[in-house]
Amino acid sequence: MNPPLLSVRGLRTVFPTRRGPVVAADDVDLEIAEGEALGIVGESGSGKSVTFLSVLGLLRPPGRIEAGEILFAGRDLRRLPHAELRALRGRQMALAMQDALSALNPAFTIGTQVTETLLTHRIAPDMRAARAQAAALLTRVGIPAAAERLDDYPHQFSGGMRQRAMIAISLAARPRLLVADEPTTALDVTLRAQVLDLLDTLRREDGLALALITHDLAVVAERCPRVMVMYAGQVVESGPTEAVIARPRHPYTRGLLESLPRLEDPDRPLHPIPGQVPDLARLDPGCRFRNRCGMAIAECAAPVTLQPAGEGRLSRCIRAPEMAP
Amino acid sequence: MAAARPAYAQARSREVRVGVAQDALTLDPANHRNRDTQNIIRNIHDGLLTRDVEMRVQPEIAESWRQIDARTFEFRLRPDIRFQSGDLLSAADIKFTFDRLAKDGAMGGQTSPRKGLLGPLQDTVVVDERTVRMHLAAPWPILPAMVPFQEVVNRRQFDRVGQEGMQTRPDGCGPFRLAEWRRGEAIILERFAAYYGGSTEIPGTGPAQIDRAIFRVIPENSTRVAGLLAGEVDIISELPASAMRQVEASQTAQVMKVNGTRSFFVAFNLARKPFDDIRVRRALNHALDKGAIISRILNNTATALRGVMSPDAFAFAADLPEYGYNLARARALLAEAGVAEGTELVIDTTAALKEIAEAIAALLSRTGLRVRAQIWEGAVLGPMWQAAERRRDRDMYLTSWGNGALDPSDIMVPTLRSGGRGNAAGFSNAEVDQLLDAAETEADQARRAEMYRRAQAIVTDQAPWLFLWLPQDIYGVSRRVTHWRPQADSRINLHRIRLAG
Amino acid sequence: MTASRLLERLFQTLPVLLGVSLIVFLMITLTPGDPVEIMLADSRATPEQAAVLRHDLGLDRPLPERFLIFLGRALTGDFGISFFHRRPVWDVLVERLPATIELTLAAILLALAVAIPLGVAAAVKRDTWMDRALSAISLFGVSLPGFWFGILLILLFAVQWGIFPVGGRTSFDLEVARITGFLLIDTLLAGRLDAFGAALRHLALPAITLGLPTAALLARVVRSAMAEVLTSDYVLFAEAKGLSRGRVLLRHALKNALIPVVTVAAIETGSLLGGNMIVETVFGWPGLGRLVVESIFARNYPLVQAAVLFYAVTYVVLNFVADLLYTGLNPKVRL
Amino acid sequence: MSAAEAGALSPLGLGLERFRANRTALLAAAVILLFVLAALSAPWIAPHDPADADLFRRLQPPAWLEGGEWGFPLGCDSLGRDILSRLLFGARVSLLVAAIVICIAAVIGTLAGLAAGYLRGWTDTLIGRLVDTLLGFPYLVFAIGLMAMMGPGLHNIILVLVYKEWVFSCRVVRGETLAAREQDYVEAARALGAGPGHIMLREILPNVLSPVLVVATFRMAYVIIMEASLSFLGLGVQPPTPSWGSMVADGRDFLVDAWWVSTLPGLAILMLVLAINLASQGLRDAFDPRLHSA
Repeated sequence: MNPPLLSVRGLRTVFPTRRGPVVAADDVDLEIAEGEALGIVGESGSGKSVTFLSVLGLLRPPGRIEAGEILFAGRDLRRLPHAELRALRGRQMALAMQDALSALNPAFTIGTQVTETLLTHRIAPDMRAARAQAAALLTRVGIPAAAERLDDYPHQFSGGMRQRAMIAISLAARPRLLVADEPTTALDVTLRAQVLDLLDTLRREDGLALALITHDLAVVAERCPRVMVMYAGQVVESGPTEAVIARPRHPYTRGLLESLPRLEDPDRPLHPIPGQVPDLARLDPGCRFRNRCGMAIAECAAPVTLQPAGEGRLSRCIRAPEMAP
Repeated sequence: MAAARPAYAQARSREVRVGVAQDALTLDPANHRNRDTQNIIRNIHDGLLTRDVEMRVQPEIAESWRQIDARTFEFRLRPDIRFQSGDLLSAADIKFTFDRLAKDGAMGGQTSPRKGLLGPLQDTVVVDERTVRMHLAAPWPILPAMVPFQEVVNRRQFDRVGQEGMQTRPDGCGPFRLAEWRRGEAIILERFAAYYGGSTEIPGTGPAQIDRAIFRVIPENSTRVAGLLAGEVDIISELPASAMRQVEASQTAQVMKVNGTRSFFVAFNLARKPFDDIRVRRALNHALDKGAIISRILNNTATALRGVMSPDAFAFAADLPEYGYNLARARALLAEAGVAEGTELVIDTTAALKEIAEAIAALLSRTGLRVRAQIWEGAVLGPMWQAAERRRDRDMYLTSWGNGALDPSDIMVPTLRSGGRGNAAGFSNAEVDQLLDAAETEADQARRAEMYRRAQAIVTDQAPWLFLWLPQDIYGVSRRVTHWRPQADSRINLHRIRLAG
Repeated sequence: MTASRLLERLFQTLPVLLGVSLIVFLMITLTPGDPVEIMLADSRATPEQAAVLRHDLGLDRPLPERFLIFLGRALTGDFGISFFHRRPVWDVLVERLPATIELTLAAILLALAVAIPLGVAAAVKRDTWMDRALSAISLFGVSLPGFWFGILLILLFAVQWGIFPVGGRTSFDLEVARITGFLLIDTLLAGRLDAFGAALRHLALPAITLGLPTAALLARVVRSAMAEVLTSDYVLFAEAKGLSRGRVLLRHALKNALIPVVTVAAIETGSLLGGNMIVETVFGWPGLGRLVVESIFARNYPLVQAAVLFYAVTYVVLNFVADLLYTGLNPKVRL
Repeated sequence: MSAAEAGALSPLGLGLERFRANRTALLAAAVILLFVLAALSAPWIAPHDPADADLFRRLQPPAWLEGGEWGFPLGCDSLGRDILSRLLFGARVSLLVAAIVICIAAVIGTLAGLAAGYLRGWTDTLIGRLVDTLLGFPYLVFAIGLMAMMGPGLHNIILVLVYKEWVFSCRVVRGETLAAREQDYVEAARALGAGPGHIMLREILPNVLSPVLVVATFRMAYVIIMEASLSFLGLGVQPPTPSWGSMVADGRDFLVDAWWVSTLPGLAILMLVLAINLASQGLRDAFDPRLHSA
């Protein structure tokens, strides 16, 4: 395998609140190589978005990274001056968001928002060239008559077009890493496949590294060779997607799988995970899932670390071995 | 204060600026009843007669006048007086002016609000180019004292600009002509070079000594004072007594005072208990420590009065007895009259007199009565105290009455004769009525004066008012200003003013 | 905005204008105090003369008739004769308008100029000492009685330090022809920079006094609008593009944050226009507000009626302008 | 925050807890309380009769300045009345006016807003036009006009201020009601056959109270300043009752010679208004649900 393009070690991101600090990402490790796709799965609030906002240096105050190391192409992003980090952002690592309607600025035309990236990173020498490139980009994501629609405002686009335009903006500077935060949730099945195909193509041809944040395990199963499951700020399980889905080694992963409908067995009864995510400001050192876990035992109250669980996988459950079939 | 001279206050050697509280309502001499308006108009227009700083009536446009009989006065005009438009003034202009003032509907279909100031004037007749006669419906010896309140207009100007034009386009024969009227902001006057020179009886004839005179409107007291101290204006009127020290300390300006013509008093509602009892009225006159208010609040800028009249006025009774400050006597009189301790009494007044009213209320409360002040809007209060039925429930009214003519008929008739329009107290005394009526038409000045003195004595004895004081008019004047003095009639005459430096 | 929407808006404003005219008419006629008595105060007028004057002024007619006459004339732009000035109300009003409008605009522009940077700074530095300091300052702005603050400014800046003039609109030695009545424009038309500077200096203190509370209010609006925008996805997305902080803040965020600000500012302009009488009195500013207050006290009915109607029309127009601005700045609402 | 924990507290209780956690707001509330206490106990703690004039103490400086004395700790006004005592008694007027005006205005505004927002139709149109009409009137002109019409006096000042203040709560409540009437709990109540009166007062009202509270406190600050402005124009409370506004207004002629006469009540207004604003900001932070969704 290539040396990883992105390597995160021991990331700890904290939001101070009036009720005490909330550790939104706790001791997160991850790696993504060029041309690789990593799926990140978890409920909202599990820390998956925070982890990657930390990577991109886009944490909103008062949130801040307390510990850890973020290596991108061998450079520690945490030690990089703001200006250099900014130069990387959008150029080498990009973000695609879930809801294009809110991600696109309602007050600017699509054309402006695409060319902005091109001009900022000096990919296009002037406005004329930038507009030509922008039209090409939009065409590439499947927007018809793109050149004429550059001067449209986001609200004049249909939902699917908007989403693709947003992805086109993310990809405008041909980044090496794309963090895609639920990029296709809003799209219908056909468009979803189209966009994901485009990402696959870029991955294969340009060596784009993809971090696909989603709660849709089906998409991960289909598109990402590796997956990482997060719960309450921690990575609870990671490994090759196929193995994780087939044989989960953490009760939470299993719960997630059971709560999802399956294409091959649509009549299977669904089992939503009972209970609620614990208050992140009031955590004890033990397993964070144990209040919802059918397998919880007294020992679960002791600190749990990520342990190898076979097949190149890691699990944060002391009873992982018992879960082997 | 104000050590630095700001750039925009640079020396203006031939321009005088006067800070006044109110803009002129109109520049038509016939169409207002407003002192501030007249102050400005009087610098553009001259009158048939005028008053000097000693308040003596002097000829101005008239060269001389005489009384022909009890109902006829004759005025002889000076020759070669020109209006600012270049028109020559003649007797026809005098007739036009006074007809417009005194005849119903003569002011473009309306009647001049100044008509009342000319009493029984019936007709003005041109005798020749330089002579007019005024015919009165009844004998009225004070006509010459009232004529200085009127200014002469040009009849041809009226033909040119009409009634509406008269409001904004004056053509007078005074020392200044209108350069620009910026409504609400300033009235800018410039020297009228062909001015005939003004009254020959007052030293300093000839055109004005300055090129421009500006009346600037600054309604807020503190701001007006600040303007004087900052050198932006040279004269301010209505300087609050509280700001005198500040002006004196400035070294660039000084305080100038002149006895005013306005008597201040608290009218008792005589129709109402307990004021129907003379002992109560006398008690309150004894109870008020006027001296304290005059020295502490008015900064010694007022003369205590024992009666109605200003000491400067014709027929002033100097020998009236005084209700001296005597709290014990006041209490005794109140007890005698059976007024209970703690009886509540209210002094009505307007916002401008709030401080004084509160001070009077507080000092009167020392008798054991509970006196408080109530502030009203002028538009409500005046009419309320004018009508007997509307003031039925009111107790006392702090007010004043101007006597610009400095003649008792100008103040005693309206305020103390039965049914007088300013008789807020509702005072009615047969002997006083008779004396006032007789004096009104008495041609012998000595006998007239005697009647008025007698009337004053009765009024003071009957005490329909709490007699207060006659305040001085206070002006703040830049030290650059010379040859200017304030006048008792509150005119701001800029004809002879000069500037040093 | 479509033509039908425009018509609808116009139609909606009619009852407002009618209501305002009716209220002011009733208020004024039910108020004790007779203009005739006030005009004849201190004069030796007989009751007959008062009756004549009352008839001249049309005050002897029955109330409903007077209201209808007023309405009918107002529609043709005739507001009657100002009792005191004895001239058409409209002329009197128009003379005073430029001063008031100039002061109001200066105040609102000043308020915006202060509020936008402060509000943005507070929003960006949210929950820091800077945010708290700025919000404390803005609170001071709305907590001061205007007349007191104005006098204080005069004493300090005009009398003590002589930086600004005490009052009035311009220096008398720097005269230019008054073409528009707006001194800032007239001086420039005349090409007189010195006079322009003088007009500006005279405008400074009143505009500060009038604009300060508005600045405080607007700063709050800017702060909250900006704070909301800053948490929006499109700002995050703009940052993710690698745009400079300045570009993100001043273009992406501010343009959206200004939408509510401009709306509020347009409406506030209306309140400033109708609420400047105290500042005008303190600074001797020859504007409409002072005239209206004097007119109320003097029971100068026609002028008060016309002025209130003018204020109501401005209110309606400014609301309309706020709508237009809202639409103009916000492509989403463009129909 | 866990839903279980949040569920244990009512929205009001939750807001109160958040308010308690806000130190600035708490301090502001303490200042307001202090002013209220001072106002209530004025007759007992004031060193002098606030109306007792002694012209020989005219403009006596505060105790810490030359010429001052501790018997009159904050000095005297132009009639030689004790400023401290007047401030204490003035607090009663200023607070009373503000409180009464805001309460009446909030009640009227809330009811009108509920009716307009829930009943819609001609009720809404009528109230909407009325609101527009009142807003189309410049506040000061309106106030001066009404004061002129009704004459001076405390109750008239209150009336004048109420006349327009209710508009602000009305607008807010109308908006909230419009949103609330689409909510499930309202639908449910309607399905159960509850009448409009019941739904407005029992179902919707409790849910719109917090925004009313916030608006009311914000407007309170304006009311205090308005009272001062009316005093400046000579339409304030009647003497000898002192109000802070009239004290500032009456003292302005002495700003140079005796700054304390006008400045001390000015500072009192500033402090009170500041405290009210801070407290209401705290209230808004604590009660506005939109600020807590994230």
